Amino acid sequence: MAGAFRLPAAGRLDAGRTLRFTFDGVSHTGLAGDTLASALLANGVHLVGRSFKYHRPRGILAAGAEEPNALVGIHRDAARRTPNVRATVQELYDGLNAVSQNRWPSLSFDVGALNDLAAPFFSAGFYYKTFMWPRAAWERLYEPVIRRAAGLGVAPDQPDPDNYSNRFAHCDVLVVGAGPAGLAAALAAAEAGARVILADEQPQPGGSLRFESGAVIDGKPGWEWAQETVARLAAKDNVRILTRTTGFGYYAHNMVALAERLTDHLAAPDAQAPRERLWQVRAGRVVLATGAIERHMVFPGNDRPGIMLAAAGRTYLNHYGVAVGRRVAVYTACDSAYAAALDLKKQGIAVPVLVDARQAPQGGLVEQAREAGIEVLAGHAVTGTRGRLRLSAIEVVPVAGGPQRRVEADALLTSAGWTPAVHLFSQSRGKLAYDAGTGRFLPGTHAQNAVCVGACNGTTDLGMVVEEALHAGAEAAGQTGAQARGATARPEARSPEGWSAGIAGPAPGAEAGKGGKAFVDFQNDVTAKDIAQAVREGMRSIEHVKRFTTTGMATDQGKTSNLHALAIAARMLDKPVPEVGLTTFRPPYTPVTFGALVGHGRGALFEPTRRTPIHAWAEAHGAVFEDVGQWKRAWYFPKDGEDMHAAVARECRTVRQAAGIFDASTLGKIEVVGPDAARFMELMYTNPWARLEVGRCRYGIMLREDGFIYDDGVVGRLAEDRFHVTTTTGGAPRVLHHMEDYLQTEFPHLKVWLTSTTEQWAVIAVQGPRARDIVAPLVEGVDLSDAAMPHMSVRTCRVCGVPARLFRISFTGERGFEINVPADHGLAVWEAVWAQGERHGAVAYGTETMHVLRAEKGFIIVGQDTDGTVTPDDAGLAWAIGKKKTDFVGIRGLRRTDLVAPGRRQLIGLKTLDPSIVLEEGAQIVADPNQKVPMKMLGFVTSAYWSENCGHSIALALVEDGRARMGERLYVPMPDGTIEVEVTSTVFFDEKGERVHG
Amino acid sequence: MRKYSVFAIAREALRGHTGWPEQWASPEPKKEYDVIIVGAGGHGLATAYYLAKEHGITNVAVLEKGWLGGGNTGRNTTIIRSNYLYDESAGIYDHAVKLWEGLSQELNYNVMFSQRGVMMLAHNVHDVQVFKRHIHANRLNGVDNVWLSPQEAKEYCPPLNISPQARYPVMGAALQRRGGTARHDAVAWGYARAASARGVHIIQNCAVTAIRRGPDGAVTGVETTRGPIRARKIGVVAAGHSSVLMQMAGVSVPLESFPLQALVSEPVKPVFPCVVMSNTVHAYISQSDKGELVIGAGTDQYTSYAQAGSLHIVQHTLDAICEMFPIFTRMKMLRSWGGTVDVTPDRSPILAKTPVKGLYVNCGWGTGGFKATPGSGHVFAHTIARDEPHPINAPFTLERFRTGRLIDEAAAAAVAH
Amino acid sequence: MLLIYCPYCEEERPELEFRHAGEAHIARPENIAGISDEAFERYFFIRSNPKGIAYERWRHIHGCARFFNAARDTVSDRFLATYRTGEPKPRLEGEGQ
Amino acid sequence: MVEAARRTSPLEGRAFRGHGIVLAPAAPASRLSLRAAEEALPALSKALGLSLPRRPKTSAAEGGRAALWLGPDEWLVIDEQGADLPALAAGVSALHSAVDISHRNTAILVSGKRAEEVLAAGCPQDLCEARFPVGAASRTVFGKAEIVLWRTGKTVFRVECWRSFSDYVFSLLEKAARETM
Repeated sequence: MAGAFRLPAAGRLDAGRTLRFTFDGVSHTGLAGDTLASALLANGVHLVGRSFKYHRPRGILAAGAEEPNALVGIHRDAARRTPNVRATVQELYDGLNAVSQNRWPSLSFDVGALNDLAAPFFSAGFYYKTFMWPRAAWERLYEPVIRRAAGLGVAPDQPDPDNYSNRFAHCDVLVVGAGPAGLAAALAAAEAGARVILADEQPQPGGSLRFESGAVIDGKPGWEWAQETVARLAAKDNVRILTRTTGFGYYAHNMVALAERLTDHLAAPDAQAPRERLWQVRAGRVVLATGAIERHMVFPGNDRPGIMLAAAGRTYLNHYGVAVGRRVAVYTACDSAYAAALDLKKQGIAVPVLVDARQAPQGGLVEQAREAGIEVLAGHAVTGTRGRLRLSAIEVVPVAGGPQRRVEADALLTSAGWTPAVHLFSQSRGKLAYDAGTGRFLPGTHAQNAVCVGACNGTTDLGMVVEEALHAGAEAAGQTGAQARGATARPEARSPEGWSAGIAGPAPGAEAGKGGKAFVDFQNDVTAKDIAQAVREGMRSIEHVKRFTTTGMATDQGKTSNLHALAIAARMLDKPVPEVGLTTFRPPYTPVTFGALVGHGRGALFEPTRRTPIHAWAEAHGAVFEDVGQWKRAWYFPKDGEDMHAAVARECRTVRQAAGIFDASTLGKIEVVGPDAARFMELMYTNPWARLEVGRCRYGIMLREDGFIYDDGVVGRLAEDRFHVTTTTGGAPRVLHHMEDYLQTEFPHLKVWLTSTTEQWAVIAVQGPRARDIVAPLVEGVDLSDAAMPHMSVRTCRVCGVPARLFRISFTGERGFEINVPADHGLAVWEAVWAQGERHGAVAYGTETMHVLRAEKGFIIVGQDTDGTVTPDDAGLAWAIGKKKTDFVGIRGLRRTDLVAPGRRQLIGLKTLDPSIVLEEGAQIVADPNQKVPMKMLGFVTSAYWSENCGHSIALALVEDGRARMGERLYVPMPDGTIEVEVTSTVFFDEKGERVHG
Repeated sequence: MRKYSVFAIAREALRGHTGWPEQWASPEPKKEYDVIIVGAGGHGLATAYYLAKEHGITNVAVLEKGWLGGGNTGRNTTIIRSNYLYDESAGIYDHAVKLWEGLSQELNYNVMFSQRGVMMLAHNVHDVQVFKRHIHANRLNGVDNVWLSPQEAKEYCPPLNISPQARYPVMGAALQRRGGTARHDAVAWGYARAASARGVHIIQNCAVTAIRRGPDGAVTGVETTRGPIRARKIGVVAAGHSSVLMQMAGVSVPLESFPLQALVSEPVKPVFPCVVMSNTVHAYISQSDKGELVIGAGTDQYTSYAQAGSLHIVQHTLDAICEMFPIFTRMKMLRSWGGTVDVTPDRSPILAKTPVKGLYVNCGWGTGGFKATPGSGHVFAHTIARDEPHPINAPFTLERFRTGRLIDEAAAAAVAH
Repeated sequence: MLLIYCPYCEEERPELEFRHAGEAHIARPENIAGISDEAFERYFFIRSNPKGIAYERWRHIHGCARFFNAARDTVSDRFLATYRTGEPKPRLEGEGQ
Repeated sequence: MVEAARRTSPLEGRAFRGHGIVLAPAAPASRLSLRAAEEALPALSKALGLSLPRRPKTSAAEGGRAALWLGPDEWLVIDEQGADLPALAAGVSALHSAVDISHRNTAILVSGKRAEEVLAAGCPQDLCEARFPVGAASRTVFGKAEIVLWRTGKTVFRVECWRSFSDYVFSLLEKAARETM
């Protein structure tokens, strides 16, 4: 027998399939199909956790996702430790290892429980009123202590080795919840031919039929009907059934997010199998069949282990075959708990008393209970409980007053009524309506294409539930125009139980008892008195009450407690419940693993890593890479023993002495084609384009409409109606988007089309005095002489036998070529160029050398030497603005008052007086280094390098009125001393610019 | 105002905490006030408090359409820092940090300001350049901000993944040690209590439906859902709803309102000692006193007042969080929510007089307004009381969009928060 | 994630395929070079940012790549209409509420 | 004269075969990004030897050549035999833009009875046969990459993407394919 409290004649589990598990190191035996909670209860273990604030001993309250108390850590292995797992949801597997949380040194003896003795001090919001003196003590003393005391479980300390997954899904009808209502709705929708997804959080659908022993549907016991219906649905190809799947978020436009748990119930999951999967379902219509959640009774001492919800006790009995005690008392304010008492009695468990807060309960179940010999104490209250780590007795008094009676009991089932689970409905932005008659918030006006059925809709009679659900399912399918397939079932249902009635707030007669704290929110230790105190302190909105007391903010998000808190506040304020407000429900319905939300997006799949066709060669030749946007670019190519500085110095030197080869494939490329191509270019760039000859290139500057530099690049004209535009690496997508924006919405009359060709071409830059010698043997059909193909020209030709676009351009100031070949040929052409290069003493160089060489020539890098607040004139590029142009994007922005005012920061060069000092990029520049803080800063260093070719450091900087300061001495105050600099031209090497022409 | 202290708590403990007075009064609105503040968020309440305390103007009403502190004050991720690039920004945010440092004592309300340090991660060469520019500018402005190597960053925040194999390896970090977090609700409540004690009327569930102007164009009062209220000076501090309110006075503003989401995990024992922000992968995270990981997501791409955003925005943020902190994949999202943030074209606020006499506006804080709360309220009170800006908020004009004198933190730094 | 009807693809597509592109019906001034600072400010910076029906631009960037316009209620995020670039604002029921 | 440089496909050597799913790089093909207004369609159709589709989310295929509707004035033309597509378009005088993108894109063939479901790991469109029938083609997203998805058979899809995204796209497909549902 798996546990002393397992009943041989009860439950649906197979007694032959035993599983071993441990809790806090103690071994126990459970059955396949158990949850951790049912298995613990079967072994007589009720004490499973400690509360957040007072560290009070806590047991199992519920049998499902609403559980506030029974949170444990599940330790599968060192890297798979999951904190705050609800024992009521965790399915048992062989070898499961669970540990209790928030206690030290042990669960039964927890030093933190001293807090309980000091409880009078720890009233709601006490921390706002103290810990302020002395000032420094908050951070040094009080806060660390509070933090250590707070928190529940322990976060994992190793990376998670498990997989997670994502699926997008679409359906005509999504049914959330597979209790009687959800099953009936899904059945009707499926038989009407709709594409149906049915999701349920339990491993087996059935919902309330798990415990509702008297239910009969289609002439069969409810549970049996549920399993048959599931099988019938599963056989259809238009239905997908997702079990262990929680609908946790209802988003805009009928997107519902589901979290499916795939391996947490398995003893030895397949390593490839995802642990959880996120389903993002777009549904035509959503049927919410999310049921209702039972509320506990609020009375003094209501948190002792052994006290649980009536339906939970019944679930453990009827489904798991577990008795939650030997003598189980019941305390209720509604009918459904009577059924629990009857079921217990039928299994031979003593029910010493059934306490009903109502004065004169009536009806079939009440009569049956009396007939079964259960002592029903109507109009009574439980005013206290006894027992240290487990309930031993309850104290009962008449509501009207009278002698107290003590009843021995090792468990107490309570029910204050049922709260419709309107969470998803509310998330869908539907408006809730308060039904004063039954004291419930029910779905009111829908905001999306959804319908609520069953208990979440406030329907409590099983017959009506099924009828309403069948209708909703058929109607949902009808909306989508589905064609009926197969016979249509119209099962009838009945159950002796009713779920109506109940109370919110403290039980009558139990409010002022001396029997201890009456908890509203168990996990966060919020009592009825705390709520009352918050209201007294001026908290009039339920949101204030919540935040001040933290009620409803624990991991269960107040599923069993919110209505109680609201009722107490309403009573205190003497206002109707809806006027105090109801917190808007936000996703998720129950906590969702980060991993499920991340899905596949981890590690290599976190974001695409873009590599050029030449990447493999660079890797094989020892390149160090840098991230530029999503691209990996070769940064530098260290040889044996070289550090970055040495490698870059060598690369820089060699390019200017011989040649260098550089992978420029990541540069953005856009082909601009059409008879109006030049007109379009005139509008998008500051430069004039109309007269650019075919075969020639021009450096272009693109502005935003506000006049600031947006991008730059060399543009070649391939034909009258065709331009080959290049952009910065990072700018490629946004430049194309920006161009398309203007083309489609502002200049749609222009006959021109834009095509991204960034990845069509591999680009190999060959730069340096020997560049032509290297390139020449590989090129067919082009005269490469300076006269025939001068600097800033482009030719279509063949290189290494493949079609190519050959540019004579230079970002280094040396004679240079950029070979564009179709990308699949890039690697082979690179290797051919490299082979030629080696003969001429060339190096392969990376982005760092590219940066140094261009800085030696004063060429800017957009995004480094400009920052979104720099105009062409600021950057010394006023020459690139077509003076006669009457329109281009940015023309007006450029002329705004502040953009033409004196004192703007202008790009200049800086030389350090000590030539060996390399400034730090981002360092600030001042005129007077001895002024007091805050200092007046004139500008900052945008680029700074050691220039091997100049023999001194170089820098570019944006400095207030910079161009008027040539030769001026300025200062760069650093933490360890001030660096003196001189303002210079931005060109440091080959000032006359002769080398580029050969 | 009855003083809060450990002795007061002990006294109350003896009588079951039944003797605490209301933290703030809930009076019926009067017909007229000297100043009306529209919006009882942190900024609005702070403005009212400083009007009363620093300028002796106590005949003030703070009108709130919902419950006080219920907008972005109660929905943000509570990050406080001042390591902004431009002198103007550093000025106002550091003014705020200095006020934060004594705020609990000033208000006699523990706002739990915790200078746990705010660390901003650099993931590429460009980030390094940008952060160093900040660090140097901050140092010369007297604002603390230091550079950390990846190893130093890991020591400061042990869960951080600094593996060079990460998709975007950490190349270093900028750390402002004086930065940190505070308890957002306590800020609103503390200011509300202190302002109320000085005579300010806080009127909740009172939506402004119109702003009235006299024949000379100057404001004369407001219409509300609780009747008309007169005032010669009106300060609009309505965050995401600023456009709507300013339209009531006929003033167009350069604002757009976007949904911004945040989330918390289930509470766990202390595991995360500071605040970490990453702009490249876009996420920010800290751990609250309760033990929840508090995580800020990005804005949705479209304007909205729905106070709700899309799941994929949250997913992107968690992608980044789990990439930077791979130990958190098994943690669970407990709660997520949305706010409506008002964003200006240069991502800097507007704290200024308006073309309408008697109308003042404090808006455009985007995703980062919480940190400025005390400083913003302090200088806005000055602006209203003196009818001229305090030197600290003088640059944050409405006119700057006409002249081009923007304070473009976003463009300059690609840093939003 | 919104579901957006693309007037070019003639069906609803998930938001992941789209990019929002700001307020609609703000035409770039014909003679932009000659307008005042105030007019430039109105064109480039001032936005109506309505709480209610917003006219806005979207681009089906990962679909047909077209820009188009939409009318959307910024309180409910419900789309009232989407229409092609260049078409006038549609007349909507309930507008102005 | 040098020997014509060899081709290296970005997905060389990649393949996956699992339960109900096969992933394979497509053979190199020539591709054209074709842009044209309505008036030019007859001439272009004639030159290309197929009827350029005019309905959204459709394609036209003829022999080893296909034209996929991507936008109201945009087609992706694919020729599996590697025909010189720009040359064919060059002969058309009607207004259009033809840009060779043979190497910009690469393609992955996703086939098997799980193809739809594996693609649903990253593609948010409804891919059921009723909504995305054989012949349907659309630019869309797959995870964090843009793709062009073309259903060439009941259980066969061609996924076109830019070459530098192909590693990501293939890896994500493979990750999804390895999961048993």
